[in-house]
Amino acid sequence: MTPLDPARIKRDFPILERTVRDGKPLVYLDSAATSQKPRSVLDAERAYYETCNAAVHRGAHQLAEEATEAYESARAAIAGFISAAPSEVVYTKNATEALNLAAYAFSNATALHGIVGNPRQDPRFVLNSGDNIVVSEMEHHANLVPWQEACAKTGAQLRWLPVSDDGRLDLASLDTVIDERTKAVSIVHQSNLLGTINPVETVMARAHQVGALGVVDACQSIPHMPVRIRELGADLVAWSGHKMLGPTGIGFLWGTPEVLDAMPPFLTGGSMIEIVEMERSTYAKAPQKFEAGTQMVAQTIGMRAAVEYLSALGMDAIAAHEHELTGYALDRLDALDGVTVIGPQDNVNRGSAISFTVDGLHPHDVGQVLDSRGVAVRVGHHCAWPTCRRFGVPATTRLSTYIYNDRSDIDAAVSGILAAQEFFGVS
Amino acid sequence: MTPLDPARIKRDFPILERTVRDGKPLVYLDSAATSQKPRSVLDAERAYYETCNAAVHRGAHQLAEEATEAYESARAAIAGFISAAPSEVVYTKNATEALNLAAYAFSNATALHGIVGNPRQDPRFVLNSGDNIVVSEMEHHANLVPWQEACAKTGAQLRWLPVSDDGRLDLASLDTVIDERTKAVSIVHQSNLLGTINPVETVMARAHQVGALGVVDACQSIPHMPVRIRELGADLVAWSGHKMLGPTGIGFLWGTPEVLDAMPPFLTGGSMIEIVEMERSTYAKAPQKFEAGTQMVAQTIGMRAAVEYLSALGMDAIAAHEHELTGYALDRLDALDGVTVIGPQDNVNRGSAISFTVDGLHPHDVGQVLDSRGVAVRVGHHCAWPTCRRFGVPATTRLSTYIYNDRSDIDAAVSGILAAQEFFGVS
Amino acid sequence: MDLNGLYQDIILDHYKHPRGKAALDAPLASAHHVNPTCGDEVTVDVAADAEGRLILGYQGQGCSISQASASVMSELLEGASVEESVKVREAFVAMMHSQGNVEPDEDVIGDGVAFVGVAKYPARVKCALLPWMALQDAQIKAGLMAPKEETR
Amino acid sequence: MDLNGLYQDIILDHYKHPRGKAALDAPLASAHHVNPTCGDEVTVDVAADAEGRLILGYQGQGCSISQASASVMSELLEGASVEESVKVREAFVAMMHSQGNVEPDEDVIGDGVAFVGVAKYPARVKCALLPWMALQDAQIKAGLMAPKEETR
Ligand SMILES: Cc1ncc(COP(=O)(O)O)c(C=O)c1O
Ligand SMILES: Cc1ncc(COP(=O)(O)O)c(C=O)c1O
Repeated sequence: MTPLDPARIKRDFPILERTVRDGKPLVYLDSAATSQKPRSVLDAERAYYETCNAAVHRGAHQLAEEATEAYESARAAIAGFISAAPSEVVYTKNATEALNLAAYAFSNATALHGIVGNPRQDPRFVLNSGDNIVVSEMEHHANLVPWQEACAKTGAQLRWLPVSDDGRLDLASLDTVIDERTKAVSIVHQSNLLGTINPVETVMARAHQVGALGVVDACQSIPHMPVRIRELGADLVAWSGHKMLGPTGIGFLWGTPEVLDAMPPFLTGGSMIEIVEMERSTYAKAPQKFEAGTQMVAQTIGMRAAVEYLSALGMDAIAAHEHELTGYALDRLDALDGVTVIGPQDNVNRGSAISFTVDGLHPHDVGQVLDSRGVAVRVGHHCAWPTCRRFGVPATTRLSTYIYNDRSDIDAAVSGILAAQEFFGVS
Repeated sequence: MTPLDPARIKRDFPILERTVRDGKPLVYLDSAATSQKPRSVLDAERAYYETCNAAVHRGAHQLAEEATEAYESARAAIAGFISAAPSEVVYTKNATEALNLAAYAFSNATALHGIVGNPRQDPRFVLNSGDNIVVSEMEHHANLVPWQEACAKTGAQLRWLPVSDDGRLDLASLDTVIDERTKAVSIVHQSNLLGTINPVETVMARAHQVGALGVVDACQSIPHMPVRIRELGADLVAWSGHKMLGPTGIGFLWGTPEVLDAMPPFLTGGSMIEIVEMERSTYAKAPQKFEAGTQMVAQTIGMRAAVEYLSALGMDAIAAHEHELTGYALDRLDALDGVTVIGPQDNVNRGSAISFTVDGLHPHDVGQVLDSRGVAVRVGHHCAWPTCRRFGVPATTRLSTYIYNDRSDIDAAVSGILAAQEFFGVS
Repeated sequence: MDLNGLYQDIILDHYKHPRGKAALDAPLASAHHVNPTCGDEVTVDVAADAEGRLILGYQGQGCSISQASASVMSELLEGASVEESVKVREAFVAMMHSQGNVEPDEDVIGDGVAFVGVAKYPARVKCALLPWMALQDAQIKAGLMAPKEETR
Repeated sequence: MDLNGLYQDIILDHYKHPRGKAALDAPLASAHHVNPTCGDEVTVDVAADAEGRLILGYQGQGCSISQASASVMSELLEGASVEESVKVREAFVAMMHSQGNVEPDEDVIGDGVAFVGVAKYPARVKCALLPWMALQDAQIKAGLMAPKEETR
């Protein structure tokens, strides 16, 4: 395992050369929101448009053949990155769509099931009153609101696993929250607000014990650590490309062939069909069944370059680098007066997203002072508003690192926090 | 109005310089499937990634501000292109998603309405048994299958306007097919198989007469002619970016503010919310309400460059150019033995997609011979299988032109058809 | 960037010493607004005295900009006529949408001029406007709008 | 490109003079397959004689490649044992997935070797495989599979 060399890596990212706010060098500590893109990703996408752009899976001319080959071999590369088979990976526009796809399987199957004359739906997806769906108190809105909606449309009940004061999933109630009436359990692998890495295998095992479908939101884990997808023990896993060096506009749903086959389609239209008549249609097998219409083809090619870039660095090396940097950041924040980390304070089973509050200062004001010094962090509820409420804060400031960050970036953030305390007179 | 100069335009499209099949110059006649992209679109997208890539509508640092500004000013430019207000344009991943968004408004409102305790849904979207939805017999699967699914989930009936032998919408039954129980009418503006341009204003007027929602699939019209969106008389209009010089992975739904407000959300998650609690959420106003999760931001920037490129040429000039070329192509095909155009044979209210059959030859074989000569056309049912059935053919060969095509491209296709007839001994 | 241009002393002073921050006992109407990106919130209460002059109250939590803005608003509009309140609000809103390119009129918006630097930061404009939007809403609910606005 | 390499004379001959193209009167099983991108379709009927040898029939419409492939298949497998049919089908399928890089064995797949050029055209591979996939399906339905395949 070769350790990462962030100074060298930075040179592959054109944007990291720019300055902000009157000539300050950019210190980008917002990769949990979206990562920056290396030149090789931009080159790959452009090369696709300049050499073989065409409709995939539809044309018989040479461009169409080449485009189809590029699109499907990108799928194979992305699947390989998580040790999956290509046919288990569905392209979506982002993780949010992937999680909606999972949640809509339930509301759609329930609606179709209720209408006489429809082909019978797989009972695993049909929600009856008294059934429930389980999430946690540390979910991103993308893994909460779609399930609220599925419940609202079917009369099922939404339940959640609580979070402990130190930012861990509280599993004491695992066996009571998830019960015989649970039809789906959807849990975040690594919290984007707290940084916590959850024991999803344990939660998925309990889900399967009661016959519920297991879903994992891996948006913050797959970009940062080696993931062998089957080891999560889930039926479905969602994540996004833009957080792992990939283009905007592409996300993924991995699923076991058996579950993908059993799910009703979500978006319908061209390319996902088998036979179409005016009265009725039949559908292709997964993954095509879930890929209606012209897809984000150029983005799949860019994504392939992204996973190749990550693989060349080595996901083990990336995880080790971030672990070291996270430890350093936690130590430096711990030494600051008036600063409280929201989330695990020990560097165990935790990722590189670190949320904190500063006594007497609103996160927006902390972020603004950091920004004035060129340091880009995220402030707000990070699309995990209920998690903020759980910790009694309206919002937090979050710094999050990636392959191109090093200790000097953390130091810049720490100096910025001190400057904010001084500026607002709270130090 | 300055006439188009295709030879000059071609130079802006790097891919059109390549050769295929052992050195044959590429003759691209498949723009109805997807268009090629000019350098300015690729440059704009790349510049975004290299200078201000960040999460939009979420961050408070300078990159995030610049990204948000780029994203929203792209929306304003795209809206301006169709004479709409920015807040009336919703970003989707393709036209298929936009049409699903429209169809799901009905199945979602119906499901939510059926569950006691949910906020009452707008009755326009609630389907009761006995209600119906109307499409036509010349729809792309993207504007047929989502409505089949909405009907299957609610028990509503799907109806359609028939197509006449000359490939026109048969309006004789307009007032009986669309009746007092019709809740939605969704019609293609320009057929991608037949080339027919439909009098959508007439159909929309009838829809509104009975209080039904009017939807138009403008995938093949907005790229090819000037469209002032309000003049279509619709409530919702869907189209895609990739067919009009834009990147893959971006589409659009235009809607009147009143209708967008009345529709329930579709994809749910981050950025589309107002307040999120564990038990329930409230939602932002349109267009944000329909833009859940991290969007295809770079693609919106590329799309802005695409509409700027088209506007610089002038949509009037583009329509005139294509009209002239279509007339030429129809004449040349008409002069060929054994060739039958499927769709309007007069060059009136028709666009540049021309489908045809060749006696004794299967479209796949025609396409293959053309491909061997560097001519890229599309063969198959063009995602309008029921339309093929209507005309008693399993498939067609389709040539479709755009701004970079000229008469020599049509000539190349005609020579290819003659070569195919000779090769298979049917001439 | 010039932090002092954004956080002018007036703003910091209002932030640290908010004026008029309290709920009304008997409001004619109230409006609760949130900034969905950061969770900041404000509740504005309105009532009117015998001459129809505004009585204001507010509560809330948020960043220095949103809190100082609420304080400035309260100081400016307490006891103002409905017409005045509309004029001041429109001037403040116009300034916030100017990207910092207009010279604000201190005669109209008083301490509000201190927010001209905020207008250069699109992400903070929403913070400054939060209490003013809630005020507008509360006035509409209470029927305390200038005739011209009511019919728009 | 070499059109003659794709459309070898054998293919054109089978296309113009299809062998064995007819439905069976009393099939043990049938399978109808379509190519969803172009609408081509084929129905394959299977039965077996007293010794368990295959009796085949097919109907369909489609391009020269799919129709010639059905004709070649019918000629090769009519009267074949179940084991033979599986061996031939697997050899044909393997060749079609080879991208044209293997030397096909004429002793096993007979006229099927003519399709080696088709394997270079990904969009046409599906056409060539259409009848063979339908055959496999029909054989499974009829229980006419080699023991090894049945348990897979
Ligand atoms: C008329 C029509 N409608 C809908 C679509 C679907 O568009 P997309 O595949 O970009 O979603 C297309 C193009 O494929 C089309 O031509
Ligand atoms: C944990 C988690 N889940 C889901 C999402 C949603 O991802 P996207 O916005 O790419 O759809 C994010 C990122 O925003 C996230 O961090």
